[in-house]
Amino acid sequence: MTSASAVDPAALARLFRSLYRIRRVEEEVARVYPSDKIRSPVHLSIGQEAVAVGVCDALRGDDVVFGTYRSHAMYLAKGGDLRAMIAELYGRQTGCAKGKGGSMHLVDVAHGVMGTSAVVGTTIPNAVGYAYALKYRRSDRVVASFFGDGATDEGVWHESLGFAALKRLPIVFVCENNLYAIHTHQLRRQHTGDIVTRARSHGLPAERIDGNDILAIRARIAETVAALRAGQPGPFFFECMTYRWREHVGPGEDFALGYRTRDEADPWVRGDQVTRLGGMLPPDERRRIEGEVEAEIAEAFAFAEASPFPSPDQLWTDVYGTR
Amino acid sequence: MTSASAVDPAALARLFRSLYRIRRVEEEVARVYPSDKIRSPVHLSIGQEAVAVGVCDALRGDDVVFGTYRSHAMYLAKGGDLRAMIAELYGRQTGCAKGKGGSMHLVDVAHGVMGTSAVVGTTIPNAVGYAYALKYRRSDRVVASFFGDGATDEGVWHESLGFAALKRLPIVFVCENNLYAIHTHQLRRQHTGDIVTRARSHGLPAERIDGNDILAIRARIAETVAALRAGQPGPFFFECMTYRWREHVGPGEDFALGYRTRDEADPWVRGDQVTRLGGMLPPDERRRIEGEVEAEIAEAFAFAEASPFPSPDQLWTDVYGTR
Amino acid sequence: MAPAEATRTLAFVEAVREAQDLEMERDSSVILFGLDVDDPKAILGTTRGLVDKYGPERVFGTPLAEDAMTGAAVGMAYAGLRPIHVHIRMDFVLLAMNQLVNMAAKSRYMFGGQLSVPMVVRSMIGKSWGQGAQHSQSLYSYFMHVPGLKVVTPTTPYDAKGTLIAAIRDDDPVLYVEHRILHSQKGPVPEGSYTVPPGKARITAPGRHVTIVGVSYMQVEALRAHEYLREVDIDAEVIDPIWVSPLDTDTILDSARRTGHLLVVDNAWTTCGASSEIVARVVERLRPDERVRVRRMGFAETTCPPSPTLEDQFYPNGRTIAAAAYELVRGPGKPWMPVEREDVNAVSFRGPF
Amino acid sequence: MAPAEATRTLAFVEAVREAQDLEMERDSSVILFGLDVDDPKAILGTTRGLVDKYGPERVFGTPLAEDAMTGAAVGMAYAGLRPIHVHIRMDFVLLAMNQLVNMAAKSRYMFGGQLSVPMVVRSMIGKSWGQGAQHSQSLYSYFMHVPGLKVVTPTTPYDAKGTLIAAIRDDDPVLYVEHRILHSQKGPVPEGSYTVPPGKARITAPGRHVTIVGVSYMQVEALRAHEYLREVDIDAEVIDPIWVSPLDTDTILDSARRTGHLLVVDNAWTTCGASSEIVARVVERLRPDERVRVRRMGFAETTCPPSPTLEDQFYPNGRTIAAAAYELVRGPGKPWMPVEREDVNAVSFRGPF
Ligand SMILES: Cc1ncc(C[n+]2csc(CCOP(=O)(O)OP(=O)(O)O)c2C)c(N)n1
Ligand SMILES: Cc1ncc(C[n+]2csc(CCOP(=O)(O)OP(=O)(O)O)c2C)c(N)n1
Ligand SMILES: [Mg+2]
Ligand SMILES: [Mg+2]
Repeated sequence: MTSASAVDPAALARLFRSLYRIRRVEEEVARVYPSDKIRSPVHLSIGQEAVAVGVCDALRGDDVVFGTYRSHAMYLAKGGDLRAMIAELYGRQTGCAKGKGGSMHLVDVAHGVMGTSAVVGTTIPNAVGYAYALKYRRSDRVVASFFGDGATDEGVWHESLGFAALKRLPIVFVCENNLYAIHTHQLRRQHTGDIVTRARSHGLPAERIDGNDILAIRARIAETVAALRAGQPGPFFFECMTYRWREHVGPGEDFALGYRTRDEADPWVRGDQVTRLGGMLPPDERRRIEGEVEAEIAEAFAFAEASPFPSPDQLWTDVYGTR
Repeated sequence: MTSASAVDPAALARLFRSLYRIRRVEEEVARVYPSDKIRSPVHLSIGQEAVAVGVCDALRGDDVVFGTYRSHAMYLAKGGDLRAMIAELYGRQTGCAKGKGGSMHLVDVAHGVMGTSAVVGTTIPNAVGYAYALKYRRSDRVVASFFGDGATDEGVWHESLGFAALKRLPIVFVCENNLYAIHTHQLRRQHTGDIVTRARSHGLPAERIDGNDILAIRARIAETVAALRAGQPGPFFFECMTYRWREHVGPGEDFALGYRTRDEADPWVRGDQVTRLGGMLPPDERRRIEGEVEAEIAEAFAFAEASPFPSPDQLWTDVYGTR
Repeated sequence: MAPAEATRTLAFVEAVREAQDLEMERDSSVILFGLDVDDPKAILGTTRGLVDKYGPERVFGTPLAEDAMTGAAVGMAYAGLRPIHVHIRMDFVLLAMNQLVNMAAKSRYMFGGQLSVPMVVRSMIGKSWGQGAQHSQSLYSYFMHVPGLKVVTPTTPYDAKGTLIAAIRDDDPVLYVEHRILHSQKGPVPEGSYTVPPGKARITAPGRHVTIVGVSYMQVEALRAHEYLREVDIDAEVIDPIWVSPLDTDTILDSARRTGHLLVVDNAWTTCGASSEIVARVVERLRPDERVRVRRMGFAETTCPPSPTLEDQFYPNGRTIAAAAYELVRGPGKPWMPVEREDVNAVSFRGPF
Repeated sequence: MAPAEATRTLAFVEAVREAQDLEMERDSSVILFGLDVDDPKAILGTTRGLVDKYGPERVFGTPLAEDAMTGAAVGMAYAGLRPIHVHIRMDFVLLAMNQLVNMAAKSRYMFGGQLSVPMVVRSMIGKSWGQGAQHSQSLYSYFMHVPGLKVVTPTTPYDAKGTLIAAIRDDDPVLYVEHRILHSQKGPVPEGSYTVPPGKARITAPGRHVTIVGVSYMQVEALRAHEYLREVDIDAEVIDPIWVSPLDTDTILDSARRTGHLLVVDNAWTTCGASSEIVARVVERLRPDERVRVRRMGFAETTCPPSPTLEDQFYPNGRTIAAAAYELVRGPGKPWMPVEREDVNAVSFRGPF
């Protein structure tokens, strides 16, 4: 694990706040869920937050990210508006997509969250296209494309990497490898689990970051992004090993299903990055951050509950731009 | 180049006959083409015959092959009926697809030619599925899947290799790398031209065979097929370097277009395998074979010309099996 | 094959499972695969127990590779197997269009009858609980459009089993379309094998004043509309096409001729959908002296919104269908909308996904 | 924008090229890519010279990767570019359905208006010279089916240019569908920019007895039918919808009301195609006292055969359309089929491919 001394205290506090906030938001989603107030399938990132937070902390506000249906963490880590996210889960007019997206289609363009999709692999080429536009416009902004190990099964993953490499695009591919696609282990879908070698075969640098280590992730992404901004050609690929603690979709645990064991989960839970970074902070700073976050979350849920549902005429807006 | 002494005379004669026959059939297609008797786009293999002949000579009659719109060579090499092929190009009732396929959809199930497609990459997963069925049925038959370098750009190529590797299927992938997809060089489509490494990244053995060398191709495929029949798990991948002498589609040359030069073609033309193997045969044996082939070809074209066009009611047959 | 008598009640999910089980028992060429068919949730239970019974070579989960796995199914079918390929959402079939339209549909024809493609593609239409834009589409009109394919949209457990057995035995590629809300519906299902063969619709409620064709889940809502319409003395005939390709135009046309009014309610967008096809076929075949007033209903011409207030308007339901039928029969200008009734209730859905 | 007067005659291919050239000159956000757009054949000449003029960053060939390149176009559009993505056959678009239907069509809606997708997908329908099963499909009904997309099928050089400029400037994804046989057609095309905006059909030949709607290449055949029908004193009104989504139902409905007969001829299969949609919309909107006799024509409900004798029957043509219109107007029982005339000739095609 990257040593704490390498990280300045302000950054540590920022990372902890972000990790803790995402964890607590999702725990709150899970707590509220049985009330049926959130009528939307939820894919929680609990246990996986370190990847999104580590990557996004290394990005600038005007950099952009693309993700999946499991993007609560990415959305929040990149600066997506919390109230608008909760309102979206509640299906309210004030949601980030006005109640027309739901949990699987979070978006916040002002903060660089460029959309997420329920169809696996689908935003990877979108991210590549965005990076093409940045390069064409001689921008120094960069793109991060998030996806799971499952997405690397798909042909479009290869096509996207191939084109990004061919055009040397300013994009960082981030594979959140949590070992499973729903209930199916990676090695039951891929003869070799070596995603990095497959990425590399398209002609781009690729590396694996073990241990769900937020500091290591942040450090490597920061170096990479700096290189890209300095004009070094992309793309870059990172496989970040991580682990989903909860069920694939829904608020609960799923060890009872039998497709994986608590033993497998244990080391990941012991290596929890929220706990780790919390432990690295002075206790009262930690308490202060936690208090602020709790208040913010409570306010966001209250905001969502108090928000109106979309009015019926909203069904018909946003279908077309030019009429 | 594999030395001739390694090959027995009967095999040499067989290989020469097959090479010469394909070359002459296609030259005849090109000669007839301006008469508009063949009203079908033709993608000639002239210059590339060694791959199909080398591979198919190593297969058994009941093994099967899958190919592309550029499959005259594969079809004939595998034993596809010549008269039925020419009749198909002529759009006649006696064609291998009764005039409903055309040059891009050659088929001869009795001889293991399982179909060819005009959409790049499309038969690769079909071949994989066939191999799955063979394995499921505990058959010792094998599948060869032919495709161009262009097909390796497509996502489905990766998905197909991945699944074949995962299930250890009895299939040999044969990439006929002629450096171009239509007029676009491989290196303008792929950041690295190293197809073999990409294949290998899916967990299957992969190798490149240089020089369009029919004896080398035949020897390696024969070893591989023997291993598969002996129960060694597949799949295997071969990239066979070759070169298309004529235009992408149509009967003529295309050096005037400027996307490639005669200089690039020259070494391939000098290394022509028809000439090479012809030179390895006793002159009168060669003359005898050539004479027989010429007669067969003349007869096949006459057969096609004399065959009737499909009757109007044929439009409606073969749409559905069960009504 | 004549169905045995139904002595039991089964859920739709169970009927699907049983159809596969019976066919796999009967014919070793039937194999079953798709993402997650062998996982603990067993595709909502529709594949429960099959991997244990038939082993992992005949029943297997796949990589996320819809295009190649569809192509593999085509190749298996060439080789004489009868693959069943499962997608937990019909929306994912968009990744498999090339193989379905360019290869599965065309192989028999373009290879002059030398090859055939006896495969079944099972896929599920989602609805409700905020599944939204990409988990709610019913793309069956795409497959109706293309000669060489067959399409079935069963709505009862009885038909779920009988059409699936027919589909598996069929020598052509069949798209078998399940609706998630129907999965929990229960109904009488005979034991043993029987088929509900392609090309025959069923009159599910006879009537005199208006013909309502309800496709897929909209069959349930059409039957609800039938109940509501009794309140205003309109006697609706309800038809379930069961197979939308080949489509039983005769039964629908005959009914429309009798009632003079045809309302087609599809579980899909209307534009270039099954509803436009049914309407067009009927009016095209009317004799010069015949008249039928027609109307289509389907998804709102918008993307599917997850928010409940919007989603309610996105779909037709028993009440809005009844209102439309009323207007068709009684003419515009005197609108009527039934009051929601407990006894004609909507099914609600809150997962699993 | 009002079109300048047409002082020149251009081929369809040239009109397409010019539209792109003008828009690229005007707006640096317009970029053009697709397999072979930068090769010596320049997509039948429609991209000739553009790579030299605008450079390889704005005009580039791609890998064979239809799915990812379509996704890339969506991402470019998110970033404010206006990509034009070219496919030399519409059949290949089947590999891009997921991105077009699940992302391009839905982004604006499912992201609550935060993103838009101003992209154009050009694709070409093949015909003749034995191209057969997989190089002849017209899949535009797939895109008509889905809200959020627009679809245009221009048939003249004038419209080719004006609709392409409109499509490029449109803030929504537009499928721009070219027919290979139309590529060589010549016609008056104004210099400079003008648009032929979405949603407006054109009456291409006024008439009183029957309305013939001809979509895509079938517009040419419909105009031929119009000529043949004069022989039997039937005065056909011919309509070109130009944009099939949004579809100008009003113009067609108005004409059909006047003539009392509607024949829709599509360059596609009829089932769930544009022809069923047009028929359904018209009959749905008729008042109770109105009558229109309708008929659809399109591809035979088979796979497209390459053999010339079969292909002739696969497609409607001027004579068969005239015969169908005759029957619609004069009633069944007295069939008429015009004798082929030199002056109403078919275009023939022998490549390039
Ligand atoms: C193209 C496609 N196929 C199948 C599915 C069904 N599905 C939903 S999530 C999922 C697993 C994806 O796994 P991974 O990419 O590893 O992401 P994770 O859920 O582990 O974060 C699958 C198969 C889908 N949404 N899209
Ligand atoms: C999916 C798809 N995209 C594009 C095309 C157009 N196209 C026809 S042949 C061809 C080149 C394929 O090159 P390669 O696979 O190397 O085969 P070769 O022609 O060199 O034998 C292309 C791009 C197609 N037929 N299918
Ligand atoms: Mg995963
Ligand atoms: Mg090639």
